[in-house]
Amino acid sequence: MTIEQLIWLVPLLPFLGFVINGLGRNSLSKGLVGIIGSGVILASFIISVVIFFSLQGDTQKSHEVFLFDWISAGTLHIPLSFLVDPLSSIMLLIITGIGFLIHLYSTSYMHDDEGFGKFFSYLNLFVFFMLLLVLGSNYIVMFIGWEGVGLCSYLLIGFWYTNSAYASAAKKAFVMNRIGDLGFLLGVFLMFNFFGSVEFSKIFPQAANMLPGNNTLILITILLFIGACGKSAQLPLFTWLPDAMAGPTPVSALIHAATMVTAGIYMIARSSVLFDLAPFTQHIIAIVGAATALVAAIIALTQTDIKKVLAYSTVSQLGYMFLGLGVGAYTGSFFHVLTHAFFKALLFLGAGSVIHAMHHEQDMRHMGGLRKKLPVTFLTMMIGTIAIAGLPPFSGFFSKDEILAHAFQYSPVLWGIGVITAFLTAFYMFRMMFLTFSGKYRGTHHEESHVHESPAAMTTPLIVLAVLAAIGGIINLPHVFGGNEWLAHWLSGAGVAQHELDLSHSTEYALMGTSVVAAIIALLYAYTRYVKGARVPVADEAPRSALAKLSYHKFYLDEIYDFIITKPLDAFSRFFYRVIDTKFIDGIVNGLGWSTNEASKGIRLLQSGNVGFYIFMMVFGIVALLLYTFLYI
Amino acid sequence: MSTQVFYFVATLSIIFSLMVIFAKNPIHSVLYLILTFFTFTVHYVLLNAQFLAVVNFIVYMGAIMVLFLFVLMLLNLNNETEPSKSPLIKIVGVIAGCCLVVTLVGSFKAASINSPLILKNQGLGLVENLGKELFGPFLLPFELSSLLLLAAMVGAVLLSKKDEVEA
Amino acid sequence: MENLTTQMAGVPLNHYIYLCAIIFTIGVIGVLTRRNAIVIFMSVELMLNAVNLLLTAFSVHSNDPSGQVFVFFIMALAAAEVAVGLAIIVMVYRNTKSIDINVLNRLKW
Amino acid sequence: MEQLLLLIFLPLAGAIITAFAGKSAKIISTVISVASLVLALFIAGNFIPDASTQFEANLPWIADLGIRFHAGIDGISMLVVLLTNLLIPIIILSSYKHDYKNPAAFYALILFMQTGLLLVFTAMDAFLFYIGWEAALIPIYFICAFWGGKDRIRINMKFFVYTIAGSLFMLMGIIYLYLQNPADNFDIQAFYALNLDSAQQGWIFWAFFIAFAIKMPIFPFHTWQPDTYTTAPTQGTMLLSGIMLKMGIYGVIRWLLPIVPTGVQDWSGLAMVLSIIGIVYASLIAFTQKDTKRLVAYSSIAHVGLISAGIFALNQQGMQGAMVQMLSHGINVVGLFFVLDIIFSRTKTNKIEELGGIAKAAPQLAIVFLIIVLGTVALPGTNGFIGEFLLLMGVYNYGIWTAAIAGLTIIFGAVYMLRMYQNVMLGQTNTLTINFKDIQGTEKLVLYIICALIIILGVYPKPLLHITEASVQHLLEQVNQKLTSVK
Repeated sequence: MTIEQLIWLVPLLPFLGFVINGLGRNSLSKGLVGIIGSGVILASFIISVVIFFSLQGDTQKSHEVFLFDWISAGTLHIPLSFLVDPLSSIMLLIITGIGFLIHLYSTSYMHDDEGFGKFFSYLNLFVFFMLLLVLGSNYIVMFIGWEGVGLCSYLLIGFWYTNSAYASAAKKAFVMNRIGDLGFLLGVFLMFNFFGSVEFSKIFPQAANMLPGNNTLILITILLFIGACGKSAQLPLFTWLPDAMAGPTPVSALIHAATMVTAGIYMIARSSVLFDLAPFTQHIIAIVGAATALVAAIIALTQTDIKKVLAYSTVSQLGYMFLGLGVGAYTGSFFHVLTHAFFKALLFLGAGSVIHAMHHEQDMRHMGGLRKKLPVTFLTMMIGTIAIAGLPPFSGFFSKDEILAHAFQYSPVLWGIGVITAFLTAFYMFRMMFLTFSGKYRGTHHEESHVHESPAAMTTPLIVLAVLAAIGGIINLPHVFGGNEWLAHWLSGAGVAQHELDLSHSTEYALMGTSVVAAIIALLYAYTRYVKGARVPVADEAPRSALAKLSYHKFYLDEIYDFIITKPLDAFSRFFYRVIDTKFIDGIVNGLGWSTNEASKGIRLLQSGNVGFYIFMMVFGIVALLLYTFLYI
Repeated sequence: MSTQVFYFVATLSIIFSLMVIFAKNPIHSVLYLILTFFTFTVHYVLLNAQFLAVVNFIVYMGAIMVLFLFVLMLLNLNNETEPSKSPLIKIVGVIAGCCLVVTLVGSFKAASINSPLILKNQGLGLVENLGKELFGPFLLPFELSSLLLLAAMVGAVLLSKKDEVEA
Repeated sequence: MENLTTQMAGVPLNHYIYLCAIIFTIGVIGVLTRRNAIVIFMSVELMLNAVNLLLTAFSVHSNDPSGQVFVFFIMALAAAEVAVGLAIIVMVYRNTKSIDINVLNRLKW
Repeated sequence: MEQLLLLIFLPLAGAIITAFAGKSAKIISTVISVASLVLALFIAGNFIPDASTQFEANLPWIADLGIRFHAGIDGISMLVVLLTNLLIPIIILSSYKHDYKNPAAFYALILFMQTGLLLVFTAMDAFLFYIGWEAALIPIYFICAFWGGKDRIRINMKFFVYTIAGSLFMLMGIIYLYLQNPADNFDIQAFYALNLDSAQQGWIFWAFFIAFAIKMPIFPFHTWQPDTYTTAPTQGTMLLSGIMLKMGIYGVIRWLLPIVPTGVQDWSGLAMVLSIIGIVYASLIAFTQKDTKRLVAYSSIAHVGLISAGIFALNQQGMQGAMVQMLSHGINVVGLFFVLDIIFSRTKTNKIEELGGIAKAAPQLAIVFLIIVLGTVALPGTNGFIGEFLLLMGVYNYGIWTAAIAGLTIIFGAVYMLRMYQNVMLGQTNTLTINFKDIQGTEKLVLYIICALIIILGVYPKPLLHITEASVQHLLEQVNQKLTSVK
């Protein structure tokens, strides 16, 4: 079985799962739905593994599989075709692998929900679109997946649609994604105009021959980056992601941590040829990434909802990845995508396990002391936290330090921001852990007695992910530790080549040391504050210091957007409707009718009814006509 | 000599028709109108249109004028019953009329058909000739005109009938 | 009679035109200045006759009998018109006790 | 030729039969409309996708004026003919739940309108085109005036006078072209071959453009539309928005571009600006609409603005996008209005704030409504995406800023459509919606057909693009050739 023969099965299976579960959502039993839903993903995963290994043994690293002609108009031809190369094959593994674990987890987590079948069909659909996104051999197929995952995100965030706040969050996510999508689409148009094609295989070779700093390329990459900003929740479009936590927790783990939000990084890594030639764009990406990382980390410091903390942490980590992309560390960023997928999925699932145990209580102020009650969850989450905090030898350490080393080479200021963010990350993650698991239980005794460890279907994925989060770093072990940077070699087969790191080993050690020390200080500070000091975040209305207030209210970004965008647009809308449309344009139209009416009212007075006058006018008319013919004809 | 006859009769026509419109009493108007029509009959004769002359004499002077007189007497009108128009209207009317004639004459002058009238066919206006025309190419209009007359008769009768007592 | 008509040949056509134009105008002036419906009617008859005469003159001029046939039709029409018109006037008089056309000013709006 | 005549006059015959059918009018009209759909599909099956005019009928009609009954189908016509014959049965089926008084007249008028529309879409003679143009207006006037909602007489009057005023300009244009035509006929090929200077072309452009712009409608000629859509009976709204507005678009493609290319070139900038203003303006207005039907009406203006922008960009992508989008928009908007009609007939309200939580009570409706909404907001994989993508690409070739502004429709469309969907379907049920019955019977049938079309055409749009490709290319070549020959 060759890759060409197998690849179409990978997205098709989840799609079949979607169709079966979607149609049978009311008739199939929950067990069957779960088996079908998870089974198709597992099958996909197995095929992906086969593909991955056959690709490894293959000399030809890139296979294009043509399915059918999709759109053709004039010179534009868009085939529906797949591209299997190292980059996409590894994405396949993540999506189907982590996807399967999360499906498995969901069979238990969502068991009591009446929308069980619907949930699984949506999840399968999401996997299908995500696979389409990474498999597409041109930007348009990628765009189908791109928007498709947005749709699934919309559906899953608004899964409990009877709560209108959730439905609003879903809409917000969709609309903000669409803002980015417009940028993406315009970028694609520009590419089509410039390169005459939207195929990767036609664009990249052409671009490779160009000089850096080409203005069109800069514009293309900026537009693509705008697209990535929307999908991967970067400043200024990140506010949808924290709201997206309205969805069920497995969704947050799969879509809003491990896969969909990293689509932007995937896309930029895929187009790294273009981005390499646009240093100006890279500069912007680095700055936006660093700023996002910092801002989100600051916000995460004071959040009290366990999922919100993780959400801001995700935004912050995504900022890291963009920082990496901006400074040219494509492999590093992609490496971080992998490790982040492991530990963030783990953390979300762990949080889900906590929430499940707490009967859908998400506020950390009501938790505490859960370590005894939920030992597996605690242990696995601890591993995840250590990984994200960047403590060696867990996976996060390696990926984060690769990015930071490149950032240092690019600009020490960006590196500084990165380290500060790392410090903050470690702090808020441990704060979350301590608030949740240590100290005393802060709910009622009755509630406490109901807290129990989750079933095996939920803990198994946790354990698997914990292992991955712990050891995931080895896939790209840097040279300084005697590794061979396997991932970098692998990805170079897909044309993703990152800038060489030109630092001495001692500098690298120093950089690593700095960030590790920062993380340890943060850990200790959090320990003294929340375990020794047993502090609990104050209630919502309680007074806070100015900085804490800013952080707690997310820099008032939602309010600002509401004020400078939503409100004015709505005001415009009402103005256009009530004044321009109804009064002005319709006024003119109705005015025309009215004036005709009035004029006829005036003119009809001429019809005095006086027959003599009529005759008089008639004669006048005849005379005038005769005069006219006499004089002019 | 006969050209003089034309001018003489033409002058009479004009004078009589002026009298028609300026006479105060409608009865006088009718009488002057009959005279005018008589001069027209003479004109027809001069043009050798004998059939028309006869028809004019009978229909206009006979039937139509009698109808006018009859109606006038039936309504018992006299000069007091007609409120005269304001002098302004009269003057404006006359001026408008003058404008009309000037325009008409001027435009005809521009057309300038001043070739003398030559009677090429002596029998043109005779009954025989016209009869052939009427019952030949103009048969259908002729028959239709009879319908018209019938309709007019019915209409006149219907109109002048007293209204039924309204319920 | 024969003599008379053959000698008529001398009158130019446009003199007929002038004559008819003048009589027609007199009719128009009558219509304009009088308020008595019957007199207006008579003025209309004058105008019709002016046209009749002109048609006959042209018929003779172009040696075409159709012109005279037309005159015949006009006469038939005039007869019909007078019959109906006078009937209307009688009606109006019956209803308004007047044949002043200024009384008939309902024909508006 | 016989097939074409049958295609055009079958609905007319159907209309006459239906008018006397009394109570069974519903069934008879359904049968006739389905038969004409089958016929249209048969014709499409025999259609050779090249640029030629096929199934041509060219019969003498009013010989003195050089008017002939000249009709034919090329790729552009084929698509709109398919659209018409596809939507009419759907529209008739969608009325099954209604008990309109005097149904015979109602269905006869719909079928009569179909003939008028088909005349417009196949006419190759300007006079015939004009006849069809007006013939299509008469039935819709009566449909709106007899079966419409509150204040229908005044609003209908406005609609009628508005459209007729536009038609008048077009008639003047046609007569002028006829007078310029040395062959003394109304044949489209003769009109194409006319050599007019740019001033003449400018006048003709405006004469035609105003008529088409009112029909579409393009900003600022649109103010009849929201009112009319709101008061018309749902089937009337479907006819208006689904098919009738395509007359304007079709007119631009068939009559405006090839006859006066120089005029189009001179004025397309302005037309483009108007179209794009329309997109943003109507989308913005849709944001805060309180009435669902009115919201969809404004969204329709925005969509049509994009279509016309794509056409005036004068390139292959834009034009083919316009063709596809005509079909897609027809299907989607009919679906939307049908869903709104279902909601209205159960809750007796169109007010967005009074609704909510319907998804809970009617999950099937929620799914189909969502699919239609997604088609409208042009999600990839739905029919709306193909059209909007090609259109935006066409507009992009005209200028990047125009595309950027026109592209706002992607964002704005999502905002107002999802806002409506959320407020109507999601959230808590209230007293109005608690006992909402899910869709059933013909409602299900119609909505499933629509959803299937949305997805199938979105995944595999190739047949549509294939049908139109050669004709569109030919048309653009014609335009360009004429433009270069003038210079």
